[in-house]
Amino acid sequence: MTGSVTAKYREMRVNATDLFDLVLLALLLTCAIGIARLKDLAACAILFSAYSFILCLVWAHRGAPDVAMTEAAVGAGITTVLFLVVISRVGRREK
Amino acid sequence: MKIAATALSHVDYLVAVALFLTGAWILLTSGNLVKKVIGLNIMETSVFAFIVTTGMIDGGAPPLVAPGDPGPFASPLPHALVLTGIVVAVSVTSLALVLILRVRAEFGSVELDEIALSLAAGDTAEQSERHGSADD
Amino acid sequence: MIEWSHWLPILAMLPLVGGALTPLLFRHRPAAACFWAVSVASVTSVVAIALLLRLVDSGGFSYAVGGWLPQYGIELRMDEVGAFAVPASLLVLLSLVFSRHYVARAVDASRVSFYYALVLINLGGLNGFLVTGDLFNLFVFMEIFSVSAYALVATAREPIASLAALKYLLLGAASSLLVLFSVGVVFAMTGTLNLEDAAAALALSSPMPAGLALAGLATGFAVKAALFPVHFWLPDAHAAAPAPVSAVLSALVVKAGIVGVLRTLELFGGAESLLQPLLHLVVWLGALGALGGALMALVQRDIKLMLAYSTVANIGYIFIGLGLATASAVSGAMVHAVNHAVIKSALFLAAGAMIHRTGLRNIDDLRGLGRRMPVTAFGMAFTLIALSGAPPMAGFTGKWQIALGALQAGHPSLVAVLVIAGIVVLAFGIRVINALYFRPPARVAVASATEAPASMWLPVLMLTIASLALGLAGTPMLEFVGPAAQSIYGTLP
Amino acid sequence: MNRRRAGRILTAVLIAALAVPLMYGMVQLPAPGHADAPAHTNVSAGYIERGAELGGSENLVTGVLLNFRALDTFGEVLVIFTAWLAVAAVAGTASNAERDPVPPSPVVDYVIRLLGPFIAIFALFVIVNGHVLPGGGFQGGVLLGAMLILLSLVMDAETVARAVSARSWIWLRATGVLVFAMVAVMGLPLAGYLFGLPDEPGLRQVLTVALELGIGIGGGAVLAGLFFAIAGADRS
Repeated sequence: MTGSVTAKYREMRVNATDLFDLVLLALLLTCAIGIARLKDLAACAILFSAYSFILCLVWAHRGAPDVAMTEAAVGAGITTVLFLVVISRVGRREK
Repeated sequence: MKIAATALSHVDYLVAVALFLTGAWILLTSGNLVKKVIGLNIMETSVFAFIVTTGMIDGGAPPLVAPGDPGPFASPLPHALVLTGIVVAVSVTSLALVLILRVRAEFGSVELDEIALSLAAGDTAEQSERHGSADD
Repeated sequence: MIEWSHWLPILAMLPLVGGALTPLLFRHRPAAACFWAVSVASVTSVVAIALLLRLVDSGGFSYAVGGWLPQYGIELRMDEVGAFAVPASLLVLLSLVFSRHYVARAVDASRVSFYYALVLINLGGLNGFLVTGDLFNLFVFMEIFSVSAYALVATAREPIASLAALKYLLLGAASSLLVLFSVGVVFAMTGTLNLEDAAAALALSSPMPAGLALAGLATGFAVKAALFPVHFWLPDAHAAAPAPVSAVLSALVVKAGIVGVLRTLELFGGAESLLQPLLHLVVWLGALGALGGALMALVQRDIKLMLAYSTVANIGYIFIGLGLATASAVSGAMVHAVNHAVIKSALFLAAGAMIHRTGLRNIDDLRGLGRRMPVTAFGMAFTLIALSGAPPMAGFTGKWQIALGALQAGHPSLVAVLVIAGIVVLAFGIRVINALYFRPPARVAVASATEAPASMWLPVLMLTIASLALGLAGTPMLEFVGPAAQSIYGTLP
Repeated sequence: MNRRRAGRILTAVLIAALAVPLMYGMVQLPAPGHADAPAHTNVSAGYIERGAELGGSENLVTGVLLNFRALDTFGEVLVIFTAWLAVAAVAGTASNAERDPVPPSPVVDYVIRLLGPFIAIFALFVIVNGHVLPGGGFQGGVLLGAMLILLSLVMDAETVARAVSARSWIWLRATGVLVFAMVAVMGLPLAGYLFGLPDEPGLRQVLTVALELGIGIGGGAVLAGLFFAIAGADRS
């Protein structure tokens, strides 16, 4: 079973930077700037989750499925949950 | 033209720098401690993005090497480094969040301005008390 | 018969695993946790001393972790910089002994085992950081001792401790990131993470990205070392932490930043044109730190804040020595790093014993304590004089060498800075000694205080004796670090 | 307010001043993706050529993590365990966690309870196949941790935290460190070096899976512990 899955991963060859990458990178920057500008912390945390998820796509597309997987689980998942728990306790408005 | 070509070939690096600086901006200018930690996380991921990109190779496959596969393969070393880095980052983030909760419990706020105010108030109270008792 | 070099990874693993086991085995038994931690630190110290003897005996040696060739695996190595593991292990050992009674009051009973675990892990991280010969491994060990240090600051009960720890954490994490970023740049430029390999490759590489890596590493480690103007996290964190932790932080954890700078210099030893401007900058920042730190220490009323600012001043001296880049100044800086570690931990422990007995931390409130706590007060007075750099004692050797180096490098104004800073240090030393011995007690807590338990005054006394002994052993120490000081700068004079 | 504005302007100037040399330096690095860059020709080339055979993992990332640079990974496992120690020392322990006052919707509740076992099995799959597939100990551990966190969202943190005794939780969290330390020491007789894995393929396989499991279980338990501590931290 693992053999066929491995073959699938091998097909994920990296190409030189293409439009898809550029769009993802632009989205990353948008998310980061959005986080800088937003005053609502909960929105920032959700946006950070989206940011991590886009990053994970970039890495999957760059030949790093291991890192992409970890970032999806840690960055988009656990870190965001921790942020949200804390924000629910300290208040979601930034002054 | 040459500049544009260089910028395009290094676009990943440039975006990483831009993300790093955005994160630094949030860390430095935000008065809210939680927001600062989010900024720190953006800085961290930007460095990871940079390191992962150093291992990328055009036309390369993920570093899953089976006999008979001609390659080329992405370099596994940066990926391993970033995996370690991600673990370190989540460790630091969770410690920071716990400290924020304790700061909130002790000063009633996670805004630096308000904490500074309550610290100043505490200081003057302490000083006047000391002034009264140590005046021998 | 096991090869000697196998003990090199054990130097780091022993306290790390011992630390991890502490809360597992002794969660509800604080006294046993302390005993365990002291035992682990003792064994680590023995390993460190044995490795040092081996180093003196046969020169530096290295260890290929996992048996892989250095550039494919991780190389550990014992050299003169790695020998700092000996004072590190011994100082942590004394701080742990001191903690026994101190922590019982300063930390919740249910968290005492965590406290000991964190101190041991901190030591393991430091030891690993000192002996590793791999750039990324350097980062990993740096994170181990950093994360444990942030947490240790926050174990104190004072409300300010959590804020100080958070400030320390945010700055520390940002500086770690700069280091990681530079590791990435070095990897992209050279394709290797081994320090020696990378140094050889960097000597031939183009100046601009290498300059980026150098700036990142230097800034990152300078923040960890609390060089002026990135020192502002230090006073709060070191003053708020429990006293034995302050001792470890001031004596060792900021010194790890210095060691990081030494490794950076090693890495860029072949790229002289890049190093020169940085070194000039470092000298003057160090001078500003030395003067500013000493003056700030003079105006503090809280004894631990005073000691913390004095650490900023001493880090300034060390950076002056490193930046001057002459053989005598660099070896002076390295010797001063060790001597300051001994002196400053004696001072923090003595201050901790006084706070433990009286609950007071204001210098004016502590007046008259000299009679009540004779050994502790003697230790503090003696090491304060040693701190100012009075001749036979430990503070003297390093500062003298740095001053000599400044003269050789043609910077007589730096000698003036060193002298003025020394006078300021003497001034606040005299202020404390005056309060302790020549003023009548003003507080009931002082008048009724008694000498601290032996687990507290004994470490203070031993460190006091060490601060004299190290002063007398100045010449052998300089001879020991001499070759390292020469080799670090590669081609520089 | 004015002071804050001045601070922001100053920071903007600082960051702009940083941006120029950073960007200028970065574009002079070898362009990413080029096969002749040092990042690919030096050590990486060696890993790709003989790493699978010498390191024992077709997934080279796992080989690098568990074999070539095992000391880094040991450090990583220790950092995350230290993070839990730190959080516990600062915030109090899991038993202080209190239930969240807002119950989730029944749909979410049902879906998460249904998904739980599948996530656990997938996590196990990711852990034990780390040497051939992307993934491995830590990734699987994160999935385990995420499953525990999800469950504690619908069931309440305390029930999940108490599913295992406090004493066992600590041992579970230390699994990664302890297993790693044991395998590292076994390297001395088996491979001649600390952190070495034996050349004999079967034994190496067993030790690799043991390491992965240790890291996975330890990592998952630590991440869940971090969540429990943070979720209940301000009421301890």
